Amino acid sequence: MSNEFEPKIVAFVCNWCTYAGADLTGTSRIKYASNVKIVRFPCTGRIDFMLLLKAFANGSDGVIVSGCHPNDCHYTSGNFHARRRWILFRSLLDFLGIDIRRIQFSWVSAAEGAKWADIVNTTVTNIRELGPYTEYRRASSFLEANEADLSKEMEVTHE
Amino acid sequence: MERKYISDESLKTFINQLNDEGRHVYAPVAKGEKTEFERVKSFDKISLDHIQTTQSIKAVAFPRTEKLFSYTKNKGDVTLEDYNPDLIPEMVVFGLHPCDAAGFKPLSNIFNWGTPDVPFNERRRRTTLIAMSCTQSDEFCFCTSVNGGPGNTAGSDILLTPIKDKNGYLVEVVSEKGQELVSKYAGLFGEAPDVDKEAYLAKLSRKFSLDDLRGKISHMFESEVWKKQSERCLGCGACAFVCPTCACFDIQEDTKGSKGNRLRCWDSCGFSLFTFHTSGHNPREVQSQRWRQRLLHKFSYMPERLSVVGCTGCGRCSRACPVDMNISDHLAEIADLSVVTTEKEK
Amino acid sequence: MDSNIYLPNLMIVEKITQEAPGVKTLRLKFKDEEFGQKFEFKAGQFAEYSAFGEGECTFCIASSPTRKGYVECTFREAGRVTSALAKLEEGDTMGFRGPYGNTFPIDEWKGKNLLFIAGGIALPPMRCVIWNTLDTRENFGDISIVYGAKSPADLVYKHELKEWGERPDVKLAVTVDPGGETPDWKGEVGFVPAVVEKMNPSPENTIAIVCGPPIMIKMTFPVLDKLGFKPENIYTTLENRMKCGVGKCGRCNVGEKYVCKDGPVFSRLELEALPAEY
Amino acid sequence: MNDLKAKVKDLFESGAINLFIGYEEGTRRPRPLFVKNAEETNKLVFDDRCSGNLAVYLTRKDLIGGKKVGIAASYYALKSINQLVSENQLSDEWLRVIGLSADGKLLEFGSLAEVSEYLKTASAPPKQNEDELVRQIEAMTMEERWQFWSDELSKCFKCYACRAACPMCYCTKCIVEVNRPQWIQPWATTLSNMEWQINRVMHMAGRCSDCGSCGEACPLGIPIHLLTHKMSETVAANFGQNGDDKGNVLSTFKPEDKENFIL
Repeated sequence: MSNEFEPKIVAFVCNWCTYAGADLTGTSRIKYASNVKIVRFPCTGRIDFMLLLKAFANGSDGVIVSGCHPNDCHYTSGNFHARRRWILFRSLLDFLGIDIRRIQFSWVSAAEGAKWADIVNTTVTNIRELGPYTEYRRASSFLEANEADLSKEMEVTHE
Repeated sequence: MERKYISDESLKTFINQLNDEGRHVYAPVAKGEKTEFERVKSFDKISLDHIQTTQSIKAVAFPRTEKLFSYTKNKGDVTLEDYNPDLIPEMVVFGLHPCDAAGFKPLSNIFNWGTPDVPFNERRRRTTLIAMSCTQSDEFCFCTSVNGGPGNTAGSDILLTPIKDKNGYLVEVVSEKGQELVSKYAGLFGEAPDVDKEAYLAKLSRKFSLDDLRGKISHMFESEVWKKQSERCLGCGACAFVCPTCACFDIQEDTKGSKGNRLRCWDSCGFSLFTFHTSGHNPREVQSQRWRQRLLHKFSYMPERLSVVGCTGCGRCSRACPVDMNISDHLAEIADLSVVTTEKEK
Repeated sequence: MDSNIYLPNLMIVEKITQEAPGVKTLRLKFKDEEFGQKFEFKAGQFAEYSAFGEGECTFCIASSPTRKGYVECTFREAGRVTSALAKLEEGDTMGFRGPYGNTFPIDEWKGKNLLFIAGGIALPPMRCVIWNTLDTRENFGDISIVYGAKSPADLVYKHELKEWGERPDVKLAVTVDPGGETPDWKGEVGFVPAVVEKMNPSPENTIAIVCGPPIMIKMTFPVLDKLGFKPENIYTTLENRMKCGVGKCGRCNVGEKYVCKDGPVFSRLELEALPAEY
Repeated sequence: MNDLKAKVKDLFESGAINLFIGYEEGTRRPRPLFVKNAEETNKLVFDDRCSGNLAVYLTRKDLIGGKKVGIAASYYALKSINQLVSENQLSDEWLRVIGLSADGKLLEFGSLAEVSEYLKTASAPPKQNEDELVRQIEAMTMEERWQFWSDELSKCFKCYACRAACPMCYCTKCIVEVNRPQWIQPWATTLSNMEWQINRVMHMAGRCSDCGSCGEACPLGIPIHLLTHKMSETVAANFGQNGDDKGNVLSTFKPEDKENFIL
């Protein structure tokens, strides 16, 4: 097990439901995978789609986005707006060949500590199977390599 | 200037051997409707019958994104890693037209004005230009109006002119760099054919007189012509980025954690925020001022300050423009102005 | 290989002074002390300052060339780089390339009276010249300084203003904009041009050096005209957006003059010959 | 053609407009023309060769500020105009629109509301080519799609002609020019080019007229208009052809919006 790939996962969650839910997971002493770094936002409506791409560019293999169930938004409609955004964003990423299996969306309420553990565990298992997301990262670090890459960038098309 | 001959077959061998020697060979390659320079490893991929590539080949010496140096931060301390020219390969550009070869002089004058620019000079030093005279042109070409021509040798190390009836090329060895290559592969070159080179070149009539243009444009800062000409300009950077002589750049920071690179990347005087101050003030607030800067820079400031016209007549900007800002038409209009009217006079 | 003009010198932040809200002065020492000893510049020149990870920023050197071994820059937190520079602590490392640009023709001013007129955050480029001339005081006639800011808090170099005010060989007028004065404010109240007019300096054998926001400069020139100052005896500095500092990046030109190479110091005579593109 | 010239001449002579944005013959195909008076109207052309989207000029204050403007609008320009109206960028006070119907007839609109009415029934010109290319890309595997777009977008040198040619890109400071934080690296590399396009297309979602000017403007021939075309399809499939009347697709919502990917 020791040399098994441990995915890095960033979770963007809303403060009022999922963050509280994740807190409940902890206080309920439910054990779950430790691969997730949680970033707290006021609302899913605040989660800019660029954050997901930045996570991938900076080494994340998977992303979880989670907030209040429909009709439970602390700000009434932030999650409804977010849902529309994710419907379009997901389709666009898929069209570009970006691996949308690596983005897990969920609604987790403050009372659903067990569901949060479940979401995290499922996501970690899925991403572990998919392996590290190198394609996106590699594309992001073009200058870290060397002149060969630079001249490749200079060319109009790749051989 | 030494004149020689090379056959179609020998040229192929010549270029392939330059590649086999480990040089990076860049040449025009046809892709769909467009032709672009790219690195080729075999002569067969090279396009020999296009009129013009979309982009110039300035990127061999002035890449669109380039590392100037790197740094590592460690708490408050910083260590620097200087630009490393040893990573630059020996490069050969084959099949560029005389207008592209001529473009390296204005670039070099900009990059060496007062202080030498190491990244540009080191790349340029490792680049050999084997240019190809033009046997055809289109309505956007105007090299003959800016002191160039379809068989102009300026800037090239070697210039080839296709001599169809002799199944080969007239070879003009222009520089020492060119001489070295020709000597190294002396067996591939023969006696120069007794031909009139001009007869094999594209015929391009002049669209305007450069003297007339320069005589007028330097006194036209306040003219209303800028506003009129630039109305349809959208303010993108297409013209600057395809231009063989446009050298404006931005310096940017590429940082990840404690390490980073300082980068130089292409920029364009056509962008609205190019001259935008942090305070919110913008010396070139509207597109007409930016269009004026583009033309004055090329046809007044550069000749004045750097002794070279910033245009080689390749016509790329006109072809690339989404709204057909045809530069030679605009220049001809300026050269033909009888009275320079200014807004002040109005 | 020539040296890489884009590679900065590393500098250690030696001292940080909070001049006014959002305005700081950094005193910088070359990490390479030997180089620092040899480093020379002249009044009016500028440099590119690096905050590694954020980018470069252009300011005039605010310290005097007569004070060796360090350079100072004063800036207002406004954008990405200045905000990063403002976060540096004493002992931290930053970058410096320069000096660039032309200089105030101080040598030509020997024996003349000098009138310095500055507003707001534009005192720093002038402070360089002020200290340069004060440190070689015997070379000049009368030295007068008019400096204004929005409010007493916005004045920069407060300690130095006090020092200048106490010197018998300097005539100093410090002013704040009407409405900006506080109850304990003892200086002038009024805009800089009005204070200059009130001061009524003689144009005789006098050089005026004007630095400030565009509106201040625009309003001060007519006052100087009225007082009889000739355009060739009025100097100012221009600022434009810059990236390279050495005439290549293509941003800072005003007509065919490049602020980074032909400037930043221009006489009013030269300024009048330039198109209005600054 | 003469209809248009006569019509625009009338508008000038009656004082209804003092600037008309139309097309004139260009080097290879028609190009935008700014007509300032009745005499200049004889240069005007308007037919199916007139590409681009002239609505792009309607948000350029330096060109049209304070003027009474007339414009020649293709079907897609009409759609853009309609969208700009809903974003409070245009007003009947200064704008007169002349459209061109599918069968080449001039359409005179008395008001911007009439443009909106017209669009409710007018059908979009077919985009068989784009539809076909989008289907081809969709049929690829994810890896092939990534390769395809990486190759295409590696060419991009960030001239932002796509942005400049788009009537909906009228921000004075674009997301790519925001540097605190620097969302998108401002230099040209495959990934930053891709992130730029993702941002562009997301910001166009539900606002885009699908005119394809972005792709047409690209000097390097990158088929970026397929991204907006695909986005328009996605919007229509999920939120209806004309979106909601409530506003832009992404600035509104319905509680019953359907998705199948949120756990």
